[in-house]
Amino acid sequence: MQGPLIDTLARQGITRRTFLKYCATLASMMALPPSAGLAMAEAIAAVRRPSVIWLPFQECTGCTESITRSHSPTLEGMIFDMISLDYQETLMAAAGFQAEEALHNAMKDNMGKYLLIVDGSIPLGLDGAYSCIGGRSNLEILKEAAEGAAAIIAMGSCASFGGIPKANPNPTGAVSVSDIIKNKPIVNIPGCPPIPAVITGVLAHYLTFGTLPELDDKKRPKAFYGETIHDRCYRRPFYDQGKFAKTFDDEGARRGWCLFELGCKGPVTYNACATEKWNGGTSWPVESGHGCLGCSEPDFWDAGGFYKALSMPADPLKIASAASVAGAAAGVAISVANRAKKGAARSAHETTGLADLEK
Amino acid sequence: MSATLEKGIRVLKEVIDAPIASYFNSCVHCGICAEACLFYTETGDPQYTPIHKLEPLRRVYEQEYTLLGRLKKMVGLSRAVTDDELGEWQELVYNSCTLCGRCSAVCPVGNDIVYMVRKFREGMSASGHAPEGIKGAVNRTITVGSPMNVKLPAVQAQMKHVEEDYGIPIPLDAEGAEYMVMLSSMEIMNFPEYLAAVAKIMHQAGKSWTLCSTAFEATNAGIQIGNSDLARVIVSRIVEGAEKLKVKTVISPECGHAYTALRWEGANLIGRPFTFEVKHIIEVLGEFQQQGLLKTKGFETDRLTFHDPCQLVRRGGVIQQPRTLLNMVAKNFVEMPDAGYMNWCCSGGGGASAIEEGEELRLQAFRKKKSQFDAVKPDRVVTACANCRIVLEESLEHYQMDLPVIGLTEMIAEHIPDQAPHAATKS
Amino acid sequence: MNDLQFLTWVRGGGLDIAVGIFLLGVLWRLFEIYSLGRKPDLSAPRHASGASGWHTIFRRSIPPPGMLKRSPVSYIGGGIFHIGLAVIVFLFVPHILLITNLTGLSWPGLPSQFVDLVAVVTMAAMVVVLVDRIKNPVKRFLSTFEDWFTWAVTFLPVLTGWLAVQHLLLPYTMMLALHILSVEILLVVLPFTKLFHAFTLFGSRWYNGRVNGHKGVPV
Amino acid sequence: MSLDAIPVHVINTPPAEPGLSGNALPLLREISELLRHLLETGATGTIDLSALPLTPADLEWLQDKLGEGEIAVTLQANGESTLNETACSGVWWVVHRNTQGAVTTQFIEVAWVPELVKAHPQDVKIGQESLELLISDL
Repeated sequence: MQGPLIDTLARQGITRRTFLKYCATLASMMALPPSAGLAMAEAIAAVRRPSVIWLPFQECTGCTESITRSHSPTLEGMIFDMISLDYQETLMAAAGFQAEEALHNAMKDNMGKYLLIVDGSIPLGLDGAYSCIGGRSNLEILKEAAEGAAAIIAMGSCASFGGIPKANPNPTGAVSVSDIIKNKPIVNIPGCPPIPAVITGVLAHYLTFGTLPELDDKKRPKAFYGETIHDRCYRRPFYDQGKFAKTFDDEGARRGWCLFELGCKGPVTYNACATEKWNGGTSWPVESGHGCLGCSEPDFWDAGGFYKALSMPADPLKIASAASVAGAAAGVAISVANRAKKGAARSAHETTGLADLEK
Repeated sequence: MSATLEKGIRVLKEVIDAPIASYFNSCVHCGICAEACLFYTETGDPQYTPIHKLEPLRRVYEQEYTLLGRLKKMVGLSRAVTDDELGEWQELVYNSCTLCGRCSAVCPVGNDIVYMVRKFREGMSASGHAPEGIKGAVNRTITVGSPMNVKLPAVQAQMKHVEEDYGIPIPLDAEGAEYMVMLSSMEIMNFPEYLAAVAKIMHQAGKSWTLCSTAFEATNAGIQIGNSDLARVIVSRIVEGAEKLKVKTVISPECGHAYTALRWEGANLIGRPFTFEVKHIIEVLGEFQQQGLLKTKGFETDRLTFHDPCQLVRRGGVIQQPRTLLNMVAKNFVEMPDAGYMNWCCSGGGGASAIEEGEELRLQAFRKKKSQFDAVKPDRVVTACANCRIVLEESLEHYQMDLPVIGLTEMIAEHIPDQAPHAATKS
Repeated sequence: MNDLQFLTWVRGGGLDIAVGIFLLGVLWRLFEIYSLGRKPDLSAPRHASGASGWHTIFRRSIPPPGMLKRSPVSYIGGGIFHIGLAVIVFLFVPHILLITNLTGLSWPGLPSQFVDLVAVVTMAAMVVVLVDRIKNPVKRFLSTFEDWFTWAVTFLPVLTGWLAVQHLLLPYTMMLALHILSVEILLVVLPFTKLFHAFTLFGSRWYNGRVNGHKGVPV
Repeated sequence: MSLDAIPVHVINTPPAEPGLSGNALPLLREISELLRHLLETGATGTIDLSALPLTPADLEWLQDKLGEGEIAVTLQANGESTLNETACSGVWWVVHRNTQGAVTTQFIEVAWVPELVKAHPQDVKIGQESLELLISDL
């Protein structure tokens, strides 16, 4: 299937205008200048498809599901036409040695040029024995595949930050891609699962400009992770007015008030759900009446409970009574000592006579 | 010959109490007390900030009575108070503080700074750091009976003069009299008219009264130097005299600290409540006026203003009476700015006027008072404290201002119509 | 430690420790101060002290006659920032939620935009009093390390809180964590510095008022 | 598929953003600047309305000010798109919708003709070739 992408698309019945429109939307979403849509369309239409290797590690396949079942299969799917997906266990027809061969061939043929997509965390416990493919640990595979990669895309919270496998007490010793690979450009696309448009956006950017999009300090594309859920939430006006749902079935909940008190992690979660939404723009968690879990943030699983408001401390009075007793005891002890000292000074009092005014 | 630093610190440990602890912990260094202190406002020197005058006391408190203070001292973060340091502080605790109480009145966190200065002086005097001038006054009060060396014969000579001039007998040691009248040396020496005035007033009111031969002097330099032991000796004489004569009320003369010593400190010094009442002469006059026992004739027509003695207003609660009395006899009475509760000190109270080396500073601080006078330009100033009066007179002279100062009691008495001896009081 | 872990710690273990030290310190210091006691006043009162102590507790918040002109920055600046702090702490909705969670008490808050404005005004007032502390000869003379330190410790929670709400300087998560941390520092140092005046102020004013009431001096 | 297909009863819709933000007026100036540029150099310009903090009221105001022109182009490409000329000639209001009919992007395009309306030479060539083929078959 070589040749310009536009021809491939045309064969699938996707017109140039449809593609242009798609690129314009993609550019807008990524906060690129309007002219970038056109540039993107022209670049991608003519580009030779880069080789992509997709390695699944300790994961649940939710990320793959998210991408492959995204709302407009033809359009999101055409991103896969832009690339040459040379290895993806879940999707590929090949199996066993055949599959491994495909992987090695792709790596050899495209040395230094292929994109590596990783989903799932990498277990380090028991020398990586918790997750092996073809008798080799994830760690080993990742190191080998990363060696020849031009860039790595860590798909989902597990690959980006360790995710649920890393949740306390982290029995497998799970770590993220960037914990292991230090010498390659890495893009994290966290989320459990991540928003499909984000990965296509990153790919489109890479294809158009040959570079990764601008990243924040957690290596997330700023275009999608630049603002919190709370900033873009349609329920934000209620927060500003101090109107909060107190339970999931009260009047406030019915009126669609802010879910802050019900534990919404929107204010500390950087993601694009509030604007991109899910299921083809149908809805998203907050719109369906549930607070944000913060799934795209590191260690969201251990951040003090999904239903505890952010302003609520975990258990602030745990040591309060003990501290109060200790404080009172210390106070009483000092009081006794002070009174003894004062008493001693008083009993040692020598009545001052006139002569005692002089040295 | 036995004053030592150690003794001073021990006394401070005795007198530090919960209010002092609360006050030191409340101070936020806002500096507002400085703005209320005439020694700061007139010099602009921040060392005269009232709370700063207590710095050694604060350290003693912190190092002796707080756990953190003890630790700080142990690791060298807080210096121990030294004898030299207390010596340096003499100027701040005595020369530049008249115990006027303006700082205590304005402190936003409610610190009674004067209360602390009074207590700090206990330690200063016990460690030998009281100024020579006040020490001399205490010495004379204890040994002779008066800070100005006034003895009974001098009082008797005065009594004789008054009896001759006005034909009113002055009772001495009259048992069972209702009032026992006290004097201050200042009045005996400089303002003899006071005794005559009291005699006329008592006579008109028809009240029984007496002087006491063993306790005629009301001033208490022990309070000013800040030594309770010595103050107690002085106040005990008055208590003994009053109890011996079985009087109902002891009248404090026109003297601020005498009033404070007797009215508020006396009972605490001797450790039991008094068996008699203590009133300032102005309070007594106010009562007479209310009861219709005080009748005056004629009015002063020149421009008069009233200087509130600090111990009478802020530290004593006598504010309205002098104004009522003045209005009885004056047509042209004007109030100075800040008059009453927030009046500015004469700059020589609290023993400060007895400190020779503090005179220059005192005169500088007086400019505050001067500005008050300049604001209303009175012809004469009336006051109710002999010490204020003498300090005002001296300072006015220094600034070459021709402004007579008179006592309120005398002025009232001048308007009491002459009466035949033993005439009916109800005219 | 990442942002969320940091936030989780300051909301959890960190706050436990800070609240613990605060309570311990407050009780210890209150005992230490007020157990020193005072002698009963044996002098006859002019009239019963009555509520003079309570009166003074309230009246001392207002400048006495003539003093506003002499010390305008202290009174106005100080007044504004104290009121501002009270509004921010007690009338900002997320803070009320916190208090409700701790004590079960609840009351209506103010719109967040208004509290936002109050925070800015409060910070401005605090900067003004700081500049005054540097420029005014008395304040500069009196100031020790503690004065500068406690100013910073009081200012930081307001600043970090405001920056967090405004999404300035750092990501919200980090800023919120820093905000809570700065409050924890404030809680820890409060009982052991001049900030303890938040407690002793009432005692001091009460003592002062009682003494004045006893003497019949207006309070 | 729209929400209507699901038996969900929406009790209240999200509140409309209140009033004008004041961000629309500067846009008019920018549009006028782009028009001047178009006249002088022939260069086109685009403003991405989705990327700007505009309230629905702002958009309404803007639409009202720009008015309706003579040409309305409808494009069926994976959802409907409309490219309508405003009363101000050369200013085009471009709205892209997805297959569910939700607005995905909105632009103001300042051009003689919107880019998307123009036929691409490659496509024209394909058209021409197929027409040739058609003719030769006749």
